[in-house]
Amino acid sequence: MIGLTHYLMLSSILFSLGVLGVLLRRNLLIIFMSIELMLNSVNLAWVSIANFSNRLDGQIFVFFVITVAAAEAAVGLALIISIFRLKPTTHIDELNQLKG
Amino acid sequence: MPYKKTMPSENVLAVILMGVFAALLGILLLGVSAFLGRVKRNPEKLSVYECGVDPTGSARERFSLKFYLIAIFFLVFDIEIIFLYPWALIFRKNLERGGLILFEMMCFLAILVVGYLYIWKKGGLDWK
Amino acid sequence: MDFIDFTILAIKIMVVMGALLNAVPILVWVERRGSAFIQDRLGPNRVGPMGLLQPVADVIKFIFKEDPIPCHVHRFLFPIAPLFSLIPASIIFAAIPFGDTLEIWGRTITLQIADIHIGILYVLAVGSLGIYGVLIAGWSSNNKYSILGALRSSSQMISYEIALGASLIGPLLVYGTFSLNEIVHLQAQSWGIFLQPLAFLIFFVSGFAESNRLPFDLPEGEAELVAGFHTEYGSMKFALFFMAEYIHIVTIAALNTTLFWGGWQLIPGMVSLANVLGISTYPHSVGLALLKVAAFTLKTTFFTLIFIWVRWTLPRFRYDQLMMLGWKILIPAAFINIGATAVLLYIGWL
Amino acid sequence: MALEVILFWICSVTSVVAALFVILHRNPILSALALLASLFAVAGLFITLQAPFLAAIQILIYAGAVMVLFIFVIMLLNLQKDPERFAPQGVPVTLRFALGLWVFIGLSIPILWTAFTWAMPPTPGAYSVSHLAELLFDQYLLPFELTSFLLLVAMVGGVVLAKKS
Repeated sequence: MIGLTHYLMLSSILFSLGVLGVLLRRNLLIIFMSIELMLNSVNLAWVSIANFSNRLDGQIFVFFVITVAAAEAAVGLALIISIFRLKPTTHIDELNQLKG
Repeated sequence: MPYKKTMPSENVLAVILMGVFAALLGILLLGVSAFLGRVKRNPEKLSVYECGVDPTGSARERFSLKFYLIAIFFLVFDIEIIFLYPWALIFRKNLERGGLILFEMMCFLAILVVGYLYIWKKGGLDWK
Repeated sequence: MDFIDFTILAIKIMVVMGALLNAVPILVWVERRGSAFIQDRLGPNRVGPMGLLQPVADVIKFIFKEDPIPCHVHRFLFPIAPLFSLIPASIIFAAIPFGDTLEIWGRTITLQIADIHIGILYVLAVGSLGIYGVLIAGWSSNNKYSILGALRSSSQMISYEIALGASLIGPLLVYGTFSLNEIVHLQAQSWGIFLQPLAFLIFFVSGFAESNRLPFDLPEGEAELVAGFHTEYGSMKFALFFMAEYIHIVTIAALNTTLFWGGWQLIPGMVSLANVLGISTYPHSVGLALLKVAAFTLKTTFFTLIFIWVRWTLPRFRYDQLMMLGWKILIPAAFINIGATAVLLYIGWL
Repeated sequence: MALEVILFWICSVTSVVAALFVILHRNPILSALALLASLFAVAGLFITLQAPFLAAIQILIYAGAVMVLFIFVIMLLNLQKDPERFAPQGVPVTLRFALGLWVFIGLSIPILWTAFTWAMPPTPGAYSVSHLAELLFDQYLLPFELTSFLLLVAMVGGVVLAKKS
C-alpha cells in the first residue's frame, strides 16, 4: 500500500535534485527552474501530510505557496531581463561586479 | 438522477486514455504520411522559408519587451482568478451567514483594480 | 473499475473521438461551401456530388504529399509540436456531458466520458495548455516569421484566456458547483443564458480568440507574417494543426451549449411541459436519452456554424485593436459581471 | 485501489526522470519542457492524494502561466545551448555534488526512521473542494487578503523593472 513514507521520500528526492540543480548549473534560468522544482517538491510533501492526517490545512498552504512562487517567478524573470540588458549573459560567474 | 459517482482515479484513467488515443492518432497520421510521402531532398526545399530571399542574420534577434509585460500581467490576473474560483463555489451557500463573504472578495478585488489602473496609466497595456 | 466498465469507457471514448474526427472533414466542406455561398460563388463541386468528396480528396492529398523536415529545424521538437495542440483540444471533451443517463441491460451509463468533480476548472486548466503547441512550433522552426507569429498569437491567446476564466466565474456563482453534469441538471428549468447573458457574450468572443479564428487570426494574416507559427510546416503536420483548430472550435461550441444553453436539456421547463402533456419522462428510456443527445449535437453544430459564418463576414482586427479589446474592454466587463452577479445574488434577485 | 498504485508509480518515476532532465539538459527550452513534464507528474500525484482542486490549480498556474513566462523569456533572450554542462571553475563539481547528496541523506534519514502512525487512516473522498473553500475564507482570511498586496507588488515590480528602457 502506498504509505506516507513513499510520498515523503519522493519529495525529498525531488528536493535534493532541485538543490543539485542550483549548485551545479551556471545558467541563471536553469537555477531559477530548479528553485521552482524545490518549491514543487515541498508542495508534494504538504499535500501528502494533509491527506494522511485527514486535515485540509496542508492544501491551503500549498495554495499560497503556488501563489507566492508564481509572483516570485514573475519578478525574478523581470530581474533577469534587466540584468541581461546590462550585460548580455546569463552565465552567473560573469555577473560579479556590483557596479552598473 | 441516481448515477454512480465516479472516483477521481477513474476520471484520470479516462482522461489519460483519451490523451493517448489522440496522441496515437497524430503519430499514426504522421507515420503514414512520412512513409507514403517520400521526401526527395534538395537544398532549395530544405532551406529557411524567406519568400525566396536568402535568409539574413540569425533568426532570433531580440524582440520588444511588450510580449514579456503581457505575460507578467497574465500570470498575476490568472492567480487572481484562481482565488475567485473557490469564492464563487461557496458564495451561494454562505450568503445565509450575512454578506461577509461578499465584503472579503470586494477588498481583494479593490486592491487588484488599483494595480490594473496603475498598469493602464503606465502604458503597460497599450500597443504602439 | 471492472472489465465491463472499462469497455463502456472505451466505447464512449471511441464514439466521441470518432465524432470529433469526422466533424473535421465535414466542417472543412461546410466552410468551403459556406464561404462560397456568402461570397456568391460556387465552391467545390467537382469531386463527387456537390463537392461532398472534396474533404476525402484533401485527406488523401495530405497523406501523399511529401513532408520535408527542413535541416535548420530542431529535429525532435519540430514534428512533435502539432501533438501539443491536438491533445489539449481533444482532452477537454472528456468533461462535457453529451447526454443524460442511458439504461441498457440493467446498467445505467452516464453519457459523459469522465464526470470530473471540478469540471469548469479542468476545462480551463487543459484549455490553457493549447499555448504550448503554438510556442514550440514557433520556436522549433527557427524562422524569423514563425517566431514572431508564435509570440504574437500566444500573447493574444494569453490575454483572452483571462477574460475566458473570469467570464466562467459568473455562471459558477449562480450554479454553485464545478461539475458540468450537475450544471446541466440545474438548467432544467431555465438555461444559463437567461441568468448570465454578459458572461455568454464574453465567453463567446474570447472563444474566438482562443482558437485563433477570424477576426482574431492576425498572426496568420497572409500579408504580414506569411503563415504565422506554422510557416515551415509541410503537409501532414500542417493538417494536424488544422485538425486541432477545428476540434478546438467544436469543443468551445460544446462548452458554450453546456454552460449557457442547457447542454442536453431539450427546451427550458421541459419537465413541467412533459407533465402537462402526460409524456412519461421515465429518465432512463432509450428514446428520450437519444433525443437529448440529438438536442446537444444540434446546439453544438449551430454554434460551430456561427464560428464559420463569422469568419467569412467580419474583417480582421489590427493587432493593437485586438490587444486593446482583450485587455481594456473584455477583462473589465468580466469583472464587472462578477461583481454585479454577486451583488444581485446577495440582494436575492438572481 | 490498484489504479491508485499504478498512477503513483507512473507519476513518481516520470517526475524524477523529468527533474533529472531539467538539471542535465544544456538547451534551456528542453529543460523547461522537462520541468513541465515534472509538474504534470506532480499534478497526477495530487489527484491520488485526493486534492483534485490543487492538481487543476497546479496545471493552470504552474504549467499554464509560469512555464509560459519561462519560455517567453528564453525566446526573448534567444538563449542558445550552454557551452558546457557544469562550469569547471569555482567550487569543484564533486564537492557540490557531495553537498547535494548530503542534503538528500539529511532529509531521508528522519523520514525512513520514524514509523508514521496516524490516528485514522485517510478516508477517501472525505473532503471536497467546498470544504477547502470554506476553510480558506474563514480560518485563513488574513493570508488571503495579504496575497492581494503580494500580487499588487508583483505587478508594479514587473512593470517598473521591465519598462526601464
